[in-house]
Amino acid sequence: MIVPLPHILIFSLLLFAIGIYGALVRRNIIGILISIELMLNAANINLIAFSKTTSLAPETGQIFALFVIAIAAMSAAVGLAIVLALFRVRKTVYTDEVNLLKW
Amino acid sequence: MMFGMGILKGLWVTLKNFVTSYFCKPGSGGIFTVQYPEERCAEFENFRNFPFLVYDGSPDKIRCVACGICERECPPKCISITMATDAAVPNTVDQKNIKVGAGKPARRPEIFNIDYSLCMNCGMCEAVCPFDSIYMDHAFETTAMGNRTDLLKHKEDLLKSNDYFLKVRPTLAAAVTEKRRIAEEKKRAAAQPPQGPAL
Amino acid sequence: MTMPGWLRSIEFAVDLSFVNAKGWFLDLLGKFLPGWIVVLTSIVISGVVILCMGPIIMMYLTLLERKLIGRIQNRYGPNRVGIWGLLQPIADGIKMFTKEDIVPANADKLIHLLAPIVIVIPALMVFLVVPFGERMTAANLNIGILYFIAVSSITTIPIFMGSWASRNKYSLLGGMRTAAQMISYEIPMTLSVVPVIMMSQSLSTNTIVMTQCGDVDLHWFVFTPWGLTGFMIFFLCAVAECNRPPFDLPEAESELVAGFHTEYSGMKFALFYMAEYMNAFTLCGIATTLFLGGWQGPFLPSWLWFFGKTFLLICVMIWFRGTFPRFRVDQLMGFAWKFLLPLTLINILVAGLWQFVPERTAWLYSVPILIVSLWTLVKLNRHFVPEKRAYPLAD
Amino acid sequence: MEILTIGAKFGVYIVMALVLVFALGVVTLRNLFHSALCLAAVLVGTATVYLALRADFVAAIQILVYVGAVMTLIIFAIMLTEHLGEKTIRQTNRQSPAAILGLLGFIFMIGLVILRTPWPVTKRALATGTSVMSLGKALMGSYVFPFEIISVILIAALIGAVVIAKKDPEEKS
Repeated sequence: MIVPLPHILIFSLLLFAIGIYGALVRRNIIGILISIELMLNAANINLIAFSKTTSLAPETGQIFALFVIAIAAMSAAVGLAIVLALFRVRKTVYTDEVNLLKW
Repeated sequence: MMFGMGILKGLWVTLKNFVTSYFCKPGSGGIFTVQYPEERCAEFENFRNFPFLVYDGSPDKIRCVACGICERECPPKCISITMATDAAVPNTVDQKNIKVGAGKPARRPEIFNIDYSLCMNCGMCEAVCPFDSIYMDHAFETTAMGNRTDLLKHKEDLLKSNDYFLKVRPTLAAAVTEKRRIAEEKKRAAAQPPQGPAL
Repeated sequence: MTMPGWLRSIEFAVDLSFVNAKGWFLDLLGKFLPGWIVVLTSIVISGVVILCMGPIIMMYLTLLERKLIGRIQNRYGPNRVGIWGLLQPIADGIKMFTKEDIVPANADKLIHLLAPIVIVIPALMVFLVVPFGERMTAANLNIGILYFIAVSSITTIPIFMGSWASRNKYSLLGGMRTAAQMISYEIPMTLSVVPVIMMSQSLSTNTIVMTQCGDVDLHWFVFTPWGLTGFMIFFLCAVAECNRPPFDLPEAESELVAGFHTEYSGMKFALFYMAEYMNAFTLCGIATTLFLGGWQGPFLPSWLWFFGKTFLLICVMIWFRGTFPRFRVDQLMGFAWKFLLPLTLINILVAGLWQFVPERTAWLYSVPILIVSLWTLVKLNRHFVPEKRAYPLAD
Repeated sequence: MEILTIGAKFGVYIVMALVLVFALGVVTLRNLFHSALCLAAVLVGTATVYLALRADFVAAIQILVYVGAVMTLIIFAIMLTEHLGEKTIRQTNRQSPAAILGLLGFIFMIGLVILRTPWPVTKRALATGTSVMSLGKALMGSYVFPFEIISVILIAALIGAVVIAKKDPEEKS
């Protein structure tokens, strides 16, 4: 293990924090989706780091990382489909302009 | 099995083309490109490019009589001729002590310029010239640096001998030389005393 | 047929000449410098060899292509610069260097500059995994083929960067089409590799080549029914992946001027050009590794076998270019999704069953299955004529 | 030889720093296309971190799935929704100071937890490498059920995305 475990955990914590910041602050829906991808990546790094160091079966971490990647791809696909549908109807992609439920 | 056949036939044609380009002679499928500077295409006799003036024997016996027909006929107006004036006959003075014969127009061009950058090789001058003096040449490599100045050809550049004319355009030149020879003999026969019919 | 001893040793020596040379040089170095420098230099040596070999191969691929296309069209290829035109690539290189590098006015300067760089990096990174000869793979990763597929899937990003940054409708259209084409041909390519991995029980390119070994009786995968269909599919996807005719619609001169690299000139265009040809070389190299037995071959040294087969495949690619007209967009996409993808899935099924049945019967059931599936797919993909388009505003 | 390991450690720290810088770029850049490209850089960076953690299969899958497919999806969406070259209006809403404060607190707390707890890093776990073979066996062995569920969800998401994004014929625009 080239890098000690706590360092990697802090790195993924920072990455996760940046992801949350992006999701909270961005006005553009695609920007929010991108930040969610960041958060999922941070979670993946933790999964792999723990699977490498702690004594539970080494593959579980990596397999769950694969599952997380698959889920992230799906969330991106469905999210962007919704964004396209929204853009076609409302002509805008900014969250604060899309605040009326229906009219 | 019609799906793949079109593709395979196409591939077979290009493969055959590729192979024959190496082994066959130019006629039957080989490569017939002419590598221009090294090899040259056979020149066609009637291929016409820039005009040139013909002289018999030596350059001063030029055929052109500076009549100016070609200058008028030339569509892009690229020919310019000025007729020569006779030089004074040496040491003879007429009554008003003007040199005899000075300033009389002579049947020779003093200046004969063809602007090759304007000439469009139409061959009108060759067609209208009554004195068989201007013909279309085959020389097409006439590149020059300054197109306004260097492409304006003067009389000295245009003059070419009759045997060059025979070499470049054999059939036409032969006919013209034949015609001129007959005309020459008829003139010489007429110039001698008419002893023919009188007898 | 066992070769006489001395002939085998000569062949062995010639075969490993490069490996021995590197080993000898490293031992020499080892005498003077500490250990870790030797390890570093061995990495640097293979890196430098790849970085030099890549562009040189690319240069002489362009010459080979122009020569072959010329000969197909019954004319000489370039033969003015140097004898038989051998210095033509250098002349092209100088021309590319000296050409003025025009950047569109309101282009996105940084991304415009970054795109050609980012497209060349994966093209060079893939050389890491290509096995040029016995023990001549730059890095023997145990996920060799997966690494190759992952790195070659990165090339969609720089294409987007190039087309978006030049702020030009045509390059944007070309970029979108190229990306769509590359993704839809990536899936059949990845799936057509699966049977090979199943048979050789490993992802690393070296073990794949070793499983196809056999001195004279060659066990190349291409001689099995699923191997042949897999090779055909992989090769077609390779031609589509590096945007070569007949799949070169996105950068078709007639429609989209030059697709996503319309606004590039000079050195940046040369990088796009280089990436395309290096992709072509590596894809052919991987096709030989997977299906044509990589560097396996009876007598000649191993690297000669590898380069011979790869250049044969490249000549076939050039042959395609000289023969086929361009695909229409919907035919291009339909071919990938409706024809290649089902065929690869069936191919995987056949390869799967191949292991549990003895050799003789395996042939009996796999060939009919493949032929029937090919026939039905062809029938399903009837000639599709798009229905007449309605122009409400026109009338 | 240990110089190489120090060099590798140094390299990993550099990659981590770069990834964090690009992540900040993703979050703060005004031009959405630039932030998408920074995300691509972050993804490739995390792939190299996985390589450092000896998880090369997941690194390759990350590059293949994330950088190859998800990034293309995001860039397609950006291209379809953003007007080419129009003035980039304000990208961030007014919550950023509050968000920063909250996050600093969050980072501080979790950081303390990370540094305090004695992680059970066993020597044996460090030694065992995970080969692709063992991953395949585990995926097909004890995790075959989630594997099938994931494929079902993938198909559902695929069809759902197409249905949502497809322009239904009778709609006028």
